[in-house]
Amino acid sequence: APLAELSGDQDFQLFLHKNLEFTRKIKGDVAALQRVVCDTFQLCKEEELLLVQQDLRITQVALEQCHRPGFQAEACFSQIRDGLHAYHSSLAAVLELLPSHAGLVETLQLDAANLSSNIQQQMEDLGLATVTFPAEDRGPLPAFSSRFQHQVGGFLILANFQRFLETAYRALRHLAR
Amino acid sequence: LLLLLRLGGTLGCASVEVGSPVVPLGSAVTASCSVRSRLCRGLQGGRARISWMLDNETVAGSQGCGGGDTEVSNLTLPQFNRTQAKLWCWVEWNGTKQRVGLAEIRAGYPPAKPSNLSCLLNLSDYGLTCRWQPGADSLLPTSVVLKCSTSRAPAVTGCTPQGGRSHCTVPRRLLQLYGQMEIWVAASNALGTAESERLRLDPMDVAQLEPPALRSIQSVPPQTDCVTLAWAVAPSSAHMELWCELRYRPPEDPNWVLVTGIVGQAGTAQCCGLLFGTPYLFQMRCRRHSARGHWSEWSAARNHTTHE
Amino acid sequence: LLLLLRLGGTLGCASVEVGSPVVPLGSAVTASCSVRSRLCRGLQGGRARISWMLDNETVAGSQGCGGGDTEVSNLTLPQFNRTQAKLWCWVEWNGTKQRVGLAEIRAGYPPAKPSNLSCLLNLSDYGLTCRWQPGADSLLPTSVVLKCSTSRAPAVTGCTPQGGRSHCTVPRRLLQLYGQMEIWVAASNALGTAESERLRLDPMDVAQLEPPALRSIQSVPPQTDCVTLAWAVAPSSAHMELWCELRYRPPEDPNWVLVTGIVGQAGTAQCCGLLFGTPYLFQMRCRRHSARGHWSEWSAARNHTTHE
Repeated sequence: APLAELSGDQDFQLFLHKNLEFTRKIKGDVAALQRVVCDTFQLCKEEELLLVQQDLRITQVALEQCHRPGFQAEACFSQIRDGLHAYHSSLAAVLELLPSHAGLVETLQLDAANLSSNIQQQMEDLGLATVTFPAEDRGPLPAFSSRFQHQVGGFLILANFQRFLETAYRALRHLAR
Repeated sequence: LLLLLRLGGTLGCASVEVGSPVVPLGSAVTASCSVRSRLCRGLQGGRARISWMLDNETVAGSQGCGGGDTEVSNLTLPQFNRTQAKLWCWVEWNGTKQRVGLAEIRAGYPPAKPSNLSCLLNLSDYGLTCRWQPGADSLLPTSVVLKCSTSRAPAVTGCTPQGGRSHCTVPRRLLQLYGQMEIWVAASNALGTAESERLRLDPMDVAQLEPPALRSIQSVPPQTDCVTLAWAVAPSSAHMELWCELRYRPPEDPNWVLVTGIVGQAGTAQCCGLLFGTPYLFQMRCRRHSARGHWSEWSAARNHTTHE
Repeated sequence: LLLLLRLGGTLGCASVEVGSPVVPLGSAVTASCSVRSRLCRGLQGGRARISWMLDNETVAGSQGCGGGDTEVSNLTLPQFNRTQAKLWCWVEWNGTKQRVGLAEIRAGYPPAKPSNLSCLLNLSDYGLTCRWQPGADSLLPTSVVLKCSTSRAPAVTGCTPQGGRSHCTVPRRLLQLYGQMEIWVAASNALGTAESERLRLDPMDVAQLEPPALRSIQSVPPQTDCVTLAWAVAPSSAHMELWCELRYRPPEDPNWVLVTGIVGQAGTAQCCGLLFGTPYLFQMRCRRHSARGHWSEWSAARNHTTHE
């Protein structure tokens, strides 16, 4: 049954409530890292980096299936799961940038991976079409041509990840009772 | 006098065989000591007189020919009641007694089934600490590990208790937060294995919340019998939907008044019906709104004396 | 979907170059910011207005054409007095100010020459602990290591002081006991290196002996003014030829009487000329007979009251 019809299902609601809380936790940890980047590198405002951002061409993870109108729950879930997987890898660049906060970044990677597999598990439990991801999709670490680009890259990854989580959170809340 | 032992794997001058080096306590132990005179320099031709010692006690074996120039002594200990012992084979040689073979025997029980397994998730480092009752001592070297599996990953060792303790902590990287996990204890020794019941849980449902903090207490407004408390949850549960309780009482009064169903993150709560000019103690605790998991400890008490 | 970054080292829209990222404190710093309009989407055609900020302070540069569509602004800070600062290059774009380049500058001094190097060998774990004076702070990240070499092995790092301390311990496996070693401190940072004087020593000659133990004190025989002390050296120096000293005094008397030249391992020593019926404090210490190396601490005091 399409996901939307299952909104009344108790297990599905429990899944939604749990992972809404999980998403809030992850958003809080991303915000904490954004404060570290601001304090450490004085990179705090995205509007000051629009020009150099074009150099880096850090693309956002699109969640168009999660936006209204045309909200498509199953496709949205797949996009959230894939996006979490992508950010799990991208955060490696942040890990390199903030060695003294490795614990927080690694926790973030673990949380992103857990949330992604929670969604994958729920889709499988509901018998939805699933694309299974290779467990470790570690592309080559991005090579920055300067420390400044690396710092800006880290800042933008976290900013994009925060926006991604905000959209994912609204989608989950839309389905939750 | 050097022990006449031959290096390398070829059978030496003598060797001791036992049925099993580890036996259930109280069961029988059989052993044989074979002495190959031809390979024992100085023993050629003569019959080797074999004798046995269990640690420091002489025990009697029955000696016979093992064919060729091999003498064999067989020994049966009907009821082996030591948890650990050395079984020595001696041979008389040039008027002296020589140690020529050894078997180390242990006795005990198969591991008991671990029970009362319970776990708590620490929200500062997200380590899952599990405790259990080990059951009767098996008296044998027993390896105990905590196993865990998730719906998406096969069973792995979550942690290994140190120094014979009955608790250990599964690190965050092996946990599936907000997902279903199975956790159990596996014990094994030479005589067998045993597993505890399997605990099916979401680590978050056994989170040990840190208590909220009572920030301030004020009378509201001066002439009523109410007070307003300002409180905040611990940072580690800032992202959670919580269900909190408040209790208060005058110091000398043994009974607490309980205010339940306080929902929300941080804010204020109001208590009315208080006596005037009376010192009160206030405490608060929370747990997750989904009514799963444990209450936090009560917060540090805060006192406030109501106005006259 | 993923982080698609320009791979390889091609220059971006702008870049900041500095003469050197680490300079002596107070010296001049020169920097240039080059903006390649063609590579900055949205800047094409227009002249890029470049400005500078040192951390949060605006500083003036001089802007000119760098050939083709590149604008260059040069900046000179005559006297750079901060130990660390970020030099930002900004460009105005669509009515906003954009950060387009950064240079992180540090300033300080070459490392000072470490001095007063001394070492002590601990006889319980045979670790050689060395201490030194680091000298003036260089204000720069400075790596400090203790180097050691023997006649038979090239220089290796003996140990690295932790947390900015000025001592560390060379483990036993790097020592040549009873042999000649050279030990020195090497400090280096971006502005230079410095080495302490080289200490030539045999680790055993700087052994810190553990004090002997006074076993018992008796009057000898009852009617004389002498006492006999039974003493023993610490187990860790049992294999050494030692040279020991004894001192004694009545508790209230500030001056010790010193008995030197006590040779040997364990045994007895005699003191005469003591007052009758007087409480005395006794202590003993030793050092290696070769008169090299340090005295041990004085042993724990032992008191004895002479007979009437």
